[in-house]
Parts: sequence; structure tokens; C-alpha cells
Amino acid sequence: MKLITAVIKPFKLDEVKAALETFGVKGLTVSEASGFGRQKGHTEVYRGAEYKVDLVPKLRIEVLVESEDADDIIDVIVKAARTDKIGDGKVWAVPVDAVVRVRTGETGPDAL
Amino acid sequence: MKLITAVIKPFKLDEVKAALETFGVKGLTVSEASGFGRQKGHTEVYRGAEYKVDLVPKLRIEVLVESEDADDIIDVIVKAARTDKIGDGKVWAVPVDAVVRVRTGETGPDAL
Amino acid sequence: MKLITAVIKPFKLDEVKAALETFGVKGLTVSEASGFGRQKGHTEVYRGAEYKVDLVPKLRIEVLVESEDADDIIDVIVKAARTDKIGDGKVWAVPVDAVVRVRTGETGPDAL
Amino acid sequence: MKIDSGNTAWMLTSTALVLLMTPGLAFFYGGMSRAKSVLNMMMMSFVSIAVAGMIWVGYGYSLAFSEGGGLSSFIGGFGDAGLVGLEKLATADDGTGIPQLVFVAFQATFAIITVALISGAVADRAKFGAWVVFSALWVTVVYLPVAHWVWWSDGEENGKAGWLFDLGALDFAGGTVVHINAGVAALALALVLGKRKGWPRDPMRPHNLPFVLLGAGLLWFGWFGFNAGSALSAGSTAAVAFINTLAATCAAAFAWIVVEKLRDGSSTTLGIASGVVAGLVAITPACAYVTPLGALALGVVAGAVCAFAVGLKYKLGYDDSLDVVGVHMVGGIVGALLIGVLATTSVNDAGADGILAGGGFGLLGKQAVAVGATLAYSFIVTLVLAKLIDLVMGFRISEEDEQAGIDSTAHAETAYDFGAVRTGVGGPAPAPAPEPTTTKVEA
Amino acid sequence: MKIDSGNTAWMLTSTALVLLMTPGLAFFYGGMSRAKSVLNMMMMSFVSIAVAGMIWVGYGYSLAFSEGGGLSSFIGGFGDAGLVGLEKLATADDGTGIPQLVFVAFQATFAIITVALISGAVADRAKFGAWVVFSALWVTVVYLPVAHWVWWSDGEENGKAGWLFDLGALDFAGGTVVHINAGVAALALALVLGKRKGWPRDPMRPHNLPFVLLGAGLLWFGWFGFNAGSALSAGSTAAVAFINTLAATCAAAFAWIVVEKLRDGSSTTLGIASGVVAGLVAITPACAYVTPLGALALGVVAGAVCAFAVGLKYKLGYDDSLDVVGVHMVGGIVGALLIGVLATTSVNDAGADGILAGGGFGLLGKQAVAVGATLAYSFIVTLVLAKLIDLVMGFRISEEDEQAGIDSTAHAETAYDFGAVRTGVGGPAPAPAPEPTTTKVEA
Amino acid sequence: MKIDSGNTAWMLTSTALVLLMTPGLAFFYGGMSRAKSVLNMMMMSFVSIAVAGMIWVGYGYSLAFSEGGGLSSFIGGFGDAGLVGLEKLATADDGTGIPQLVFVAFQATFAIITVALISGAVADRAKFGAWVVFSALWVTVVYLPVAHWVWWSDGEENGKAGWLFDLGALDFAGGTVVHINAGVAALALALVLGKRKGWPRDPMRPHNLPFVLLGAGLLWFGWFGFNAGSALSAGSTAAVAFINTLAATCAAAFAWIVVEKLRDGSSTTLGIASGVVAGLVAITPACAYVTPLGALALGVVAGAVCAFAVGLKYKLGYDDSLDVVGVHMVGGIVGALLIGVLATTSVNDAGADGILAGGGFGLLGKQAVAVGATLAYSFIVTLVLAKLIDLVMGFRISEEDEQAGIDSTAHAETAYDFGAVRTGVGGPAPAPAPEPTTTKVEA
Ligand SMILES: Nc1ncnc2c1ncn2[C@@H]1O[C@H](COP(=O)(O)OP(=O)(O)O)[C@@H](O)[C@H]1O
Ligand SMILES: Nc1ncnc2c1ncn2[C@@H]1O[C@H](COP(=O)(O)OP(=O)(O)O)[C@@H](O)[C@H]1O
Ligand SMILES: Nc1ncnc2c1ncn2[C@@H]1O[C@H](COP(=O)(O)OP(=O)(O)O)[C@@H](O)[C@H]1O
Repeated sequence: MKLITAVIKPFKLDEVKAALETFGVKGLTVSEASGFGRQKGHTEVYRGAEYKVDLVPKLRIEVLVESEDADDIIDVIVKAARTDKIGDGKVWAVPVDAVVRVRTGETGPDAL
Repeated sequence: MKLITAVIKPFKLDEVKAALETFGVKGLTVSEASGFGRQKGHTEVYRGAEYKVDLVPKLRIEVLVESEDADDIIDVIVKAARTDKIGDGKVWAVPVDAVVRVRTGETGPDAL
Repeated sequence: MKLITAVIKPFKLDEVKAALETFGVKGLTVSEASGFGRQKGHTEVYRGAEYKVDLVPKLRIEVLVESEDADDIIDVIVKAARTDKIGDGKVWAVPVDAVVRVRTGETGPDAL
Repeated sequence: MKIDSGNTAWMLTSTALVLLMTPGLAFFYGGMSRAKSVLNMMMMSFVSIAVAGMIWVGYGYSLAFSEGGGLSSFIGGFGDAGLVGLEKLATADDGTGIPQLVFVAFQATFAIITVALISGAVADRAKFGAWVVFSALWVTVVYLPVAHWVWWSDGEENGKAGWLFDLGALDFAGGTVVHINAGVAALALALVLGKRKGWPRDPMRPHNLPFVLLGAGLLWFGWFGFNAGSALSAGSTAAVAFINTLAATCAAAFAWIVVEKLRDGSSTTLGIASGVVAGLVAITPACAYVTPLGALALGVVAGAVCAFAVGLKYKLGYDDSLDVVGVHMVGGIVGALLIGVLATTSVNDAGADGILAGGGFGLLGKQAVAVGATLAYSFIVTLVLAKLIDLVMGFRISEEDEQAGIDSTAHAETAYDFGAVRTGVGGPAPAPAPEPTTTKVEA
Repeated sequence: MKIDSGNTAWMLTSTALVLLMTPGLAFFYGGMSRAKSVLNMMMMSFVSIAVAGMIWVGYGYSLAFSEGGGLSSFIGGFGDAGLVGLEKLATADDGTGIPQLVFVAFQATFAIITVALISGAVADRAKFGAWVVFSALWVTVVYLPVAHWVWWSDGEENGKAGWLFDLGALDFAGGTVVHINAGVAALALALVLGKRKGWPRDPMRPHNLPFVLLGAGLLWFGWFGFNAGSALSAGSTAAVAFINTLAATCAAAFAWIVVEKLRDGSSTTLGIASGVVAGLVAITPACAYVTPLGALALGVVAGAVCAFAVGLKYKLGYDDSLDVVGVHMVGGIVGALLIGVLATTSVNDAGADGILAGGGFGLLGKQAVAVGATLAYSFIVTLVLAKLIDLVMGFRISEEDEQAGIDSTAHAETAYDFGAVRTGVGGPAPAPAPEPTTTKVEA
Repeated sequence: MKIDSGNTAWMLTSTALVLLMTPGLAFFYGGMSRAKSVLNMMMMSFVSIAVAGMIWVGYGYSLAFSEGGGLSSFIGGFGDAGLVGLEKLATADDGTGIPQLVFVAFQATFAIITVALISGAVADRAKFGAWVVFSALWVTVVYLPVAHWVWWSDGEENGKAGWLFDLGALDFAGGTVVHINAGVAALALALVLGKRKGWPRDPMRPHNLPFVLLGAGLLWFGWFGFNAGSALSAGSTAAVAFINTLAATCAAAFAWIVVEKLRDGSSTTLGIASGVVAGLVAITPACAYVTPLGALALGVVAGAVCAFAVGLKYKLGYDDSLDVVGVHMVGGIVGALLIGVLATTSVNDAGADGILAGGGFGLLGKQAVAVGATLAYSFIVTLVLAKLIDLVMGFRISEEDEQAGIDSTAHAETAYDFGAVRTGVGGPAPAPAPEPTTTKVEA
């Protein structure tokens, strides 16, 4: 199994979620984050003061998936999250050794 | 070493933490998240409007552990977090290549 | 590629970020967390009541890096985050199978 | 006549109280908004104070409260424009002995809050500039005439007066002029602007319910100036208005949460806050004409009716975002019509007898005419005005800006920054540039 | 007698000020609660306004402030029920010339806040329905009699009066009737309901300290109406009450944070806010009977004593969640007894001389009787009442609901929603059903 | 003379209103601070109330408003220390018929807010203990003399008076005494304390803009007591002051956001709130001397000038954190000087004629002297005072404490705790000990 993590623009959440559900993903976890990358942040002038803001709000989505679906799901996320503007985010996958569903104790793919 | 991540119901934090401490875990990191799975969310009616709420608040616990303890610790978490109701959460483990304790620079199992 | 996660003291963010930029890291993601470890929390007395506070606020930084840079970057973070006081935090690395840049669809090291 | 320091003291206080209502409203509405649009919501209230306040001094008071020559039944003239020369006058012939300028200031606060009330219907999506233009024009072409119709008279017996005043319709503190007027204008505006993206599918729950209660508390407090201050003196009429304002509000708040409990299973904070406001709205026109027991009854009806009325928008499909129509229009109508039932001259000689006091259906008829006239005039003129503004400058922000949040896109600010991680205004990235760019968000 | 517009103006203002105190209290208490129970806390205050307000109009004023036939020393009658026929009366014989209904409204706000004060003892865990029932019954069987004892007289020399009034105990603005009464009732209620889950082990710190300060600020502001308004006129007595209210509060706030600094190392926001309230409570009964320097002294004592008194609950083991006992009961007793020491007729002929003014121990004795009687009556009756309610309908929510947070379980709401990620009310999942279910949380 | 109940009612109300301004200020400033230092900011306001209030009763009123023997032009004496014997006096000869103690209380609130205003310049970094000492000393050596200069006279024709009073400079409600005085003291204090760590590089944006608006709303409300209350009676002068306060504020708020829109592209919440305060500041000295149209003009100038003035600190490099200098000092100067242009005796016989009313440049000259004297005296004495305190006890917290946040390090509290995850005060770990330690943060 894999854990896919996606850092996306906050307002893209609905679309990404919808796309994942359509694909058949059964669950996911979302948290708030902020980040920077190419989108280096920007300079703001507020009340006469100029300063650099370099962390931009993002959302972080985690989905546990079966290994063979990983590439497709990455694809689905990337398509749904894309705005073609800088700061669209990253998606990555890491290998997972074990997964357990708390309620039932099921493990492995059944637990997803 | 392994990184065990658990997504649990917020009010179970105390019990999970206590169980982990009893087991001998020396540290952990908690953050707020929200998610959905089988517990598909629910429909709410508020002031005459009906809508679907599909993200439910959760907590996300991360614990770094020695590989040989991973299974036991997953077990401990699962037991403590279980309410037998839908939405109890997930626990998963991923392999970790390296761990460092910032204060001392110790690495590997010593750093846990 | 590797995903390096660092749990640090909140006020060290600027220094860690600066050090990573100097090293050449192109992006990172930050989120809020809290945790405990050796720094077991402390007892507070507030308005006559004494209680144990065991979760202390931390920040969680994630950086995707090329495998060969991982050790150096861990080093950079550790140095920048250190205060030599208890509670300085942890840094760990996990293997990453795939990374995609959402905007362009680039994958692998190009996507970092 | 000589200044009466007691009456003047009460009217100065009342004026300050009514002015506080608009910041109170900003919290009532702001708390109900989402976190990404609370500032815009509050700005609409605050800028209404500025705009309506300046207009009032400039020509508003004059058009509403001075003699308008041949058009006097419908609108005043420019005789008192700029308030020139009013500094040393006491209000002439009404026996209250308050300085003319105190009356001017008191009435200014009514014009201010009326336009601010409307803004609740267009949360999250109105161009700020368009709102500013709208508020100025609306005060001029809707508020000033209606206020003149209902409240102006030259004080002489058989003298000139606004046509609704002449008719004998009762509106002690502004049920028609303020609440029905604002409520139906809100409906017109909601229709012109259309629904928020995602409404009614997405949850758009209040982001800060304590703020809603703060707003309700400040409104309640200020409303004693609104209602008891409308006596223009500190005596028995003010006393009646005061206790009735308390009684009706208590009853309406309670009625609303009882409806909720029975219908939905829980009583909510938003419910009790809305009930408070519904009670205040409904008692406003009636407060000096009914007994305290009558006020309790009126409150119960208003609370229960409005608790159902706020659900209408989902059936009829207009996005009156913060329930201006369901609370102010409906509550205002309930109050105005119940005067026809509950009014009694045993409380106030200047009032009239409604059905229960044996006065027959005459008063109810007059009340219905006043309600109908206000509804029709305000709805139509507001609709035309809003459409015009929409054509000329566009009234609604872009879909992208709405989704990102109007606070950051229109005001370059976000309401809160609690985090240890400090981020910027959080709007969409300014531009796909590899190097730092400069977004001007100066203040 | 003729209406005095100046006195009436001040009393209308004071009444509005005192009414604002209860929303202020909602913030003072709400800010001290945890984020998951702030709404319930605030709802308890708001619903107290509704309930006590309706009762007051219905029969409350009558039972407290009318002649009660043979029982007149202990309780009034139903002669003024529904306030029927009071509309055009001025308060008869007291020389203040305010309309009777203004006095009615002023006193209504006292009944309201007294019951609301109690709610601080039962944060996080009282069934909302049970609270509503309790508040109605408590006003009836505790507040109305005690108010009658202390404040009612028929105005004639050698006429009838409440028994504590007769005795000559001094309570200018409600130290016994309001604060001791509410404080000891809070103790009784805390004992009946028991401790919050996790108390005192878990931290249950204020979730929003600025709200605590907001509440303290609004309370302070409104309290000038409470104390100086209790003169029922705008003259020298009101002036003395006003400056003393300011002086004592400043001293108490300062004393509290000095105690903190010396004892704990830091002065806290919660401390200064609590000191403000402790000072206000303690000066309440005394404000028209002591000199400004006396008020300073009284404030210092009250602030320091209460700063220690709030720690008692940990030693004695009752969960008076937001320190109603430590601040209102203890502060009220300090103020009531210090009258016996500090009062002087040089300030107010209607007062009496305490120990320092050479009046001996007589006054102190009477004050002690009034304090003792109020403590005993209120504690016992409240205890019985709460037990009864607990038996009949259950006073406490389930442990599961308490842990999940009473806001979501009792009111189907959460106070705040700041996040970019929008979630629902966040209670425990409605039921283990695979398909979407419908939780009714309508408002 | 006899007490006038109407004037007294208005002055009691005004006093309560002005007192509310300081908690209002706590929100105005607190909302602008960062989340980690909001409590300290608010504490500085609240403790100022306590300190200045006690001083006022002790010796402050006496030094400011009593006869000072040979030094009478510069400072009062100790004749009224402790307010002994003032309880039954009406203010003697001014014809307003208010009790002396009401005047005392009214003036107390001015001293209180003046010192609280200064705290905005030293957000995030002043030792709390040092602030307390500073506030006590500053009231004594700066506020009391300046108030005496401008406002004290013995009431006799050709009698004694403060030297600026004698000169004929006009300051109706405290433009020099309160705003210029506080504004320039803020500058001095900002210079002594130095810049916040990271300023001006790091963003230090308001953490809670609704609180800023709440503060602005409460200030506005209270300011009617400040300005119209300064008439000391409820009559025509109060009426003029009231309407002008409304008119100028509306104009200034609007002018500020227009400047923003033109210069920066968006109108901000912080802008409209600041505009409100700038307008209030500028009209303060002038409110009883200009016409409503004059007030509109004055407001436009004040709003626009201050909108630019708040940017000065970045050019000149002093960290006046929350713009006390840019708003209060600059706004106060604008208002004081524009009196010389706009004043007209057609509004108020007690005023004078400025340039536009044909009075020539004389008045402007006097105004300039008053402004200059206040600027010089306050700046120099404050500078010396702050330096002294810095030498003796240190005025600034450690860099580490500043970075961790002054709320947790100085007050052992954090403002908010919204999370499901409950953490402690969050300061740096108490000590590198392996076992639980006890940080005392009792309250
Ligand atoms: N190397 C990285 N490691 C972790 N997170 C990253 C990294 N690079 C970018 N991110 C995250 O992805 C977000 C978008 O990246 P950015 O480079 O700005 O956009 P784009 O990939 O479109 O150029 C950042 O805000 C950050 O949260
Ligand atoms: N595939 C998944 N990937 C990531 N997180 C998941 C996944 N499935 C479930 N979760 C997380 O676990 C939580 C509980 O899952 P859910 O399916 O509702 O409960 P249960 O496992 O008891 O049926 C979700 O709210 C979500 O945060
Ligand atoms: N085993 C662990 N798994 C996950 N996070 C940990 C673990 N141990 C410590 N942490 C995180 O690191 C932080 C600092 O750890 P701590 O042991 O207090 O400091 P130090 O490493 O300096 O002794 C903790 O607050 C927690 O967030």
C-alpha cells in the first residue's frame, strides 16, 4: 500500500475530493498547512510597511491506497488540483508497511 | 524504525496517550485534521437548509518507534482508540530511514 | 527521493527556513502540531489549581529532497533548530516513491 | 421654547445608543458570515454610517424633515440643507424642549442603520464600491421619502404632513420606515445579485456565534434608545415604550427557541439571537401603543412567525444570506399589523384603539395601507436602482474572488491571524512570477 | 407628583445599562469557558433574560414590590400582576418623579442578572431545559422574596416594609439581594450537579481571555447604572455612588493583580478582570454610604480577599466552575459587612454611621443578620429546588455529551469556524450507518 | 446652586460613556496586536484605569482642578486631596448645577484614557511592572499639569486660571490635553524603548480585525460622552458638539478609505477603523466651535492627513507600533489648528472667530502656542521619565521573551485556546529537567 500526500490550494479541496470519490477512494484525511516553493511568496505593503510574505496557506490531503492504484490516483489529484498558476502544490507517495482500521481491527487493503 | 500515524477521534486522545505511555513510548506529536471514510459524514439541517457535511474533525498522532515494537504499538493504539462506532479512524506504519534528536544530534533508535 | 519531517520549536521556524533556503531547498510545507517527549510537559498552577500540561506547541516542517541530499539537509535542520534545551524536537526521513508537481505534471527530482 | 435639560439628556443618550446599533449590527451580521468574508460584512455597516451620516448633514435631514412646498406630502425641501442656522434652535412646537440639532442627530442614526440592515442580504458577493454607491442612492431615493411620508408634519393642526402621517397610520419608532423598508429592499437586492456560489448546497454556517450574540446584545441595548428615545422626551411615553421593548423581546426570544426545540430537537444560539432581534423589530412600531401584556403577546407571535419565515428562502430560492427578509420584513409586518389588533388609548392618548380595545378594523386597515405602500415603493425602487448599478458598474464580484473570499480579494485583509505560523492575506497567488512581486495592500 | 424629566432620563439610561450587564456577563463567563462549551454558557445568560423578563411582567414585580396583605413582611401580592394600569403613574411618594414603569423596568434588570450570575457555577454540564426550569423557579421562590425583604416598603412612616428593610440593614444597590444571593445559590447548585469530568485534574483554562475582558468592561460600564441608578434620581446620592463605584473597582483590580504578582510571579488578565468584578460586587451595597477614600479601602480588601477566595474550591472540593462563590458570595459579604465599619452619614443622610464614624457595632450587627438570613434562605431553598429538578428531569447531561462538548450536543452548534477546511458541528458521529443520515440541527 | 437633574443625568451618562472608552481602546489596540501579545496590550489599558483612577481620587483631581496658591497658573494644590468633603457640593458657579463629584468622576475618565492611549506605541515589548510605574508617574508629572493649564480657572472674572486658559486657546474636549499630549508621549516612549524585534521587516499585522472594529465602535459611542459631555450640561452646546462629532467622524472615515483606494487599490477595515478614530480625535477640541459643515471639512482633512501620517514611522524609523503618533498626535494637531480657521461664534458665544469667520489670525496663533507648549512639555518630560525608569528597573523585556510572546512570558497566559488539542501557556520549556517541574502561573 501507499500513502499519497498532496499539498494543494485550499479552494481546490472540493474538486479534488469529488475527483477522488469518483475514482473510488473510500477515505481521506485533510489538515491545514502553509508552504512555499517556486511561488516564493510575495511582497505586501500594508499601512506603509513593505514586507515579504513567504508562507502561503495550503491544504494537505492524505490518502491511503493500494499500491497498484497509486499512480492513477496521483494523476487524478494532479488533474483536479491544477490551476496552471504557480503554487499549485505537490503530490507524493511513500510506501506503507501496515494499515489497520481502528473500529474492526482489519488490516491491509481491507482496512483502507 | 517506523513512523506510526494514527487518525483518531479527538476525544480519544487522552486514552491513546495514556496507553502509549504505559507501553513505554517516549514521545509523540499530535495535530488537528479532519477526514472521512466509511463514516461518510452526515446530512445536517440548519435553519431550514439541508446540506451534507462530509469532513469530520479528527486528531492525527505520529509516533516514531523501533521496528520491532511497531506491531505492538499499532495494537495498543487500536485498542485505546476504539469505540466500535464508525469513524474510529486508521493507523498505519511507514518505514523510516533516519531519525535525529535535534537537541543532542543522536541518531537511530537512541533518538526516539 | 526522501521526505524529511522535522518537529521543531515554533520560534525556530525563521532560522530553519533560512538555513534550508541557503542550502538550496526550493520548497517546504509547515503545519502546526503539539507533542511531548523527554520534555514531559510541566505542571502549571493557574488560579489555585495545579495541573499537568503535557503537550507543548511545535511546528512540523516537511521537505521533499533528493536522496543524496537527505543527510545534509537533516544536518542543516538540526543545527538551525537546536537550542540545547529539552524539547528541541525530532527530524526523520522516509523514502518516497514518487513526487509530482501539480502545475506542470513534472515528476521525480524535477518536481521538487 | 426653553430647553428641557432632562429631555435633552435622554435624547443625547438615545442618539448615542442608536448609533451604537450599527456597529452592533456589524457583529450580528459579521458573526453569521463565514470567516473569509466577515470583514466585508462589517465594512458594509461601517461605511453605511459614514455615507448616510454625511448625506444627512448635507441634504438628508432637510429632504426628510423640512417643508417641501407643493410636494410636501411626499418629500421635503432643501431649506435646512447643511443644517445651516439650526445651532441655537430648540425643537419648536412639540413641547419637548430639546435642541433642534439633537433631533437631527437622533434621526441621522435611523437613516444610518436602515441602510446598513440591507447589507445582510448580500453577504460575500457585493462589490464594495457598488455597495457604497448603492447606499448613497438608496438613502436618497428610498429612505428619505418614506421617512417623510410617515413622520413629517409641520406641527400645526390641519397643517401639512406626510401622506401616511395624514392617514393616521401608527408607526412609533420605525417599523415601516426602518424595518419593512430595509427588509423588502434586502429582498430586491438579493434577487438582483443572485445566489452565492454553492448556496444552498454548501454549509454556510456562522463562523463566530459569540459575535452574533455580541451583536444581539448591543442591538438590544441600543434599541432602548431607538424605541424609548422615539418619545423625544423622558416621561411616561418613554417608560411605556421601554418596558414593552423589554417584554416583547423576552417573549420573542423564548418563542423562537421553543419552536426550534419542538421542530428540530435543540435550541440554538443563532435562534435566541434571532429571536431577540425579531422581537425588537416587531415591537418597534407598537411600543408606545400597547400594554405590557400586549407586548408579551406580540413578542410570542413575532418570535414564532419569524422562526418559520427564515426558512422560506430555501423554498422560494432567493439567497437572503443573513435573513434580513425573514426577520426585518416579516417581523416589521407582524408588528405593524398587530398594532391594529392590540393598540389601546388607555396606554397613550396619542395612539388609537385597535380591535381588542373596541376600535374596530379601521386602524388595521390604515396599518395595512402603510405596510403595502412601503413594501411596494421600496421593492420597486430598490430593484430598479440595483439593476442600474449592476449595469453601470457591476454589483457582484467575480466567481473566483468569491471563492477565494471577499475579505482578501476586496479588502486585502483576513480577519484573524491566530497561528504561530504567520501567513499573508492568503488570496490567490498574485501572479506566476519566479521572483517576489509586490501586491499593494497598503492601508 | 409631576414627572421629573432629568431623573427619568437617568433612570431610563440606568435601566438600559443594567440590562447590558447580562450580555456582558455572557462574555465574562463565556470567555472563561472552554471552546466546546462557550455557547451553552452564553445561552444560559440570554435565556435568563427571557425567562426572568417575562416573569417580571407577569407576576414578579408584583410579588416583589407590592403590598402582600398579612404576609407583607415576607412577600408581596398579586395586585400589580401583568403591570395592569401602571402606565400613567409616576412613582408615588418618593419624590423622584419617575414613572412607575421605569422603576418596574429598572428592577426587572436586577432580577435578570441575579439568576444569570448563578450559571457560572455549572459550566459545561447542565441540561439546558433543566436550567430554564430552574431559572424560572429560582426567581420565583428565592429572588422575589429576598428582594421584597430588603427593598420593599409602603413609603409611609411606621408603615409596612420587608423585614430586613425594617431592621435597618443597609443594602444600597443589591449586595445581599443580588450578589450574596446568587453566590450562595451557585454553591448549592455546584454541590447538586457535582464536578465536571476531569476537574480539577485537567486544565480548564479560559478559551478566550479577550472575551473575559470584554465582559468585564461591559459589566463595569453597566454597573454605573446598577449602583448610581439605585439612587432613582440624578443628584448627589447618584454622584457619590458613581465615584465610589469607580474608586473601589480600581482599587480591587489593582489589589488582585498585586496579590497575584507576589504569590504567583505574574499578574494575569483573568486576575485583573476578576478584580474589577470583585470590586464592583463589594461596593454595590455600600456605594452610597461611604466616602471615596472609604471606597478605596473597601476595594483593596475585596480584591485581596477574593483573590484568595477563588482558590478555596480546590481545597473544599466543589466545582464552582467560574468562581461565582469566590467573587460574588465572598465579595458581597465583604461589602455588606464593611458597611458596618465604613458607613458615615456625612455622605448620605439616608445612611447610618458605622464603627469608624462612631456609630458603634450596631450597624455591623444588622448587616450580619441580613447577610446570614440571605445566605441561609438562599442556600437551603436552592439546594432543595435543584435536587427536585434533578429528581424529576435530571439536571446533568450525560458524561459522553459532556466530553464531546455541550455546545454540539445540546445546541447542535460550535462556537467558531475559522478554518479553510469547513467541518460540521463535530459531535460524535450520529450513528454507525453506512449511508448519510440526517441529524436535525435546524435553527 | 440647586442640582439640575437633567444636566446631572447627562453628565452621569457621559462619565460612564467615557469610562467605556478605555476598554474599547483595549480592543482597538488589542485587535491590532499579534495573537501572542494581545493580552499584554489589553492589560496596559485596564491597569491604566486602575492606576489613574486611584491617583485621581487620591491627589489627581486636586492637583489638576484646585487652586494652587502661587503656582496656580501651572499646577493645583492639595486642598481637595482624597475628595474629602466634596460629597454634597454642586459645582459652584458655572450654572450647570451638577454635583461636584460628578465633575470629578467625569474628569477622572479623561486622565485614565489619556495614559492608556500611550500604550499603543510600545506593543509587545514593555515590562508590565515598568508600565505600571510609568503610568502612575506620567499622570502625575505630565497629565495633571497640562490639564490644569488648559482647563482650570477659579471661575471669577479676572480671577486665576491655568496659563493656556488665560491665553484664550480653545480646547473644548481635550485635543491638546488628551490627544496631542498622549500622542507625543507615545513618540517619546517609542524612541526610548526602541523597535520590536523584526520590525519593520516582518509582517506584524492585526491578529483580529473584528476586535479593531469593536474597539472603534465602542470608542465612537463613548466619545459622544467625551465631546458632548464636555458641555457639562444637556443643552445647545452639547447638541452642537454631538452632531459635529458625528459629522467629522463620518467624513474622516470616508476620507481615509478613499485615500487607501486611490493609493493602494483597496479600502481596508483597519483603514476605516483608523479613520473613525482620526476623525474623533480631530473634532475633539473643535466640536463646540464649528458648524456641522465645518465639521465635515475638518473630518475630511483629518482623515486624509492621518492616512498619510501613519506611514511616516517607516520613513523616520521609530516603531510607534499601533500608530498613536500618526493618529492622536497628528489628528490632535490638525483639529487644534483648524479651530483657528473654522471656529465661529455664530455657533457658540463662548468660542471665538477663526479666519473664515473674519476673526483674523489671532486665534490660530493662540492655538499654535497651545499645541507647541503641549508638544514640548510632554515630549521632554516623558523622555526623561522613560529613560529614568529604563535605568532604574529596565523598561523592555528580554529578546527571548519578546519572541516567545509577552502574553505567556509576562502574564503566564495565552489569549485563545480554540483547539481540540489542549496545550499549556506555551512559553519556552521551563527548564531542561527530566521530571515535571512546576511553573507557577497562578491567578
Ligand atoms: N520540496 C518541497 N517539500 C515539501 N513541500 C513542498 C516542496 N516544494 C513545494 N512544496 C509545497 O508545495 C506548494 C506549492 O509549491 P510551489 O513550488 O509554490 O508551486 P509549483 O510546484 O506550482 O511551482 C508549496 O507551498 C509547499 O507547500
Ligand atoms: N484511505 C484513507 N486514507 C487516509 N485517511 C483515511 C482513509 N480512510 C479513512 N481515513 C481516515 O480515517 C477516519 C475514519 O475512517 P472511517 O472509514 O470513517 O472509519 P472506519 O474505519 O471506522 O470505518 C477518516 O475520517 C479519515 O480521516
Ligand atoms: N517518538 C516520537 N515520535 C514522534 N514525535 C516525537 C517523538 N519523540 C519526540 N517527538 C516530538 O519531538 C518533540 C521534542 O521531543 P523531546 O523528547 O521533548 O525533546 P528532546 O528530543 O530534545 O529530548 C516532542 O514535543 C514531540 O513533538
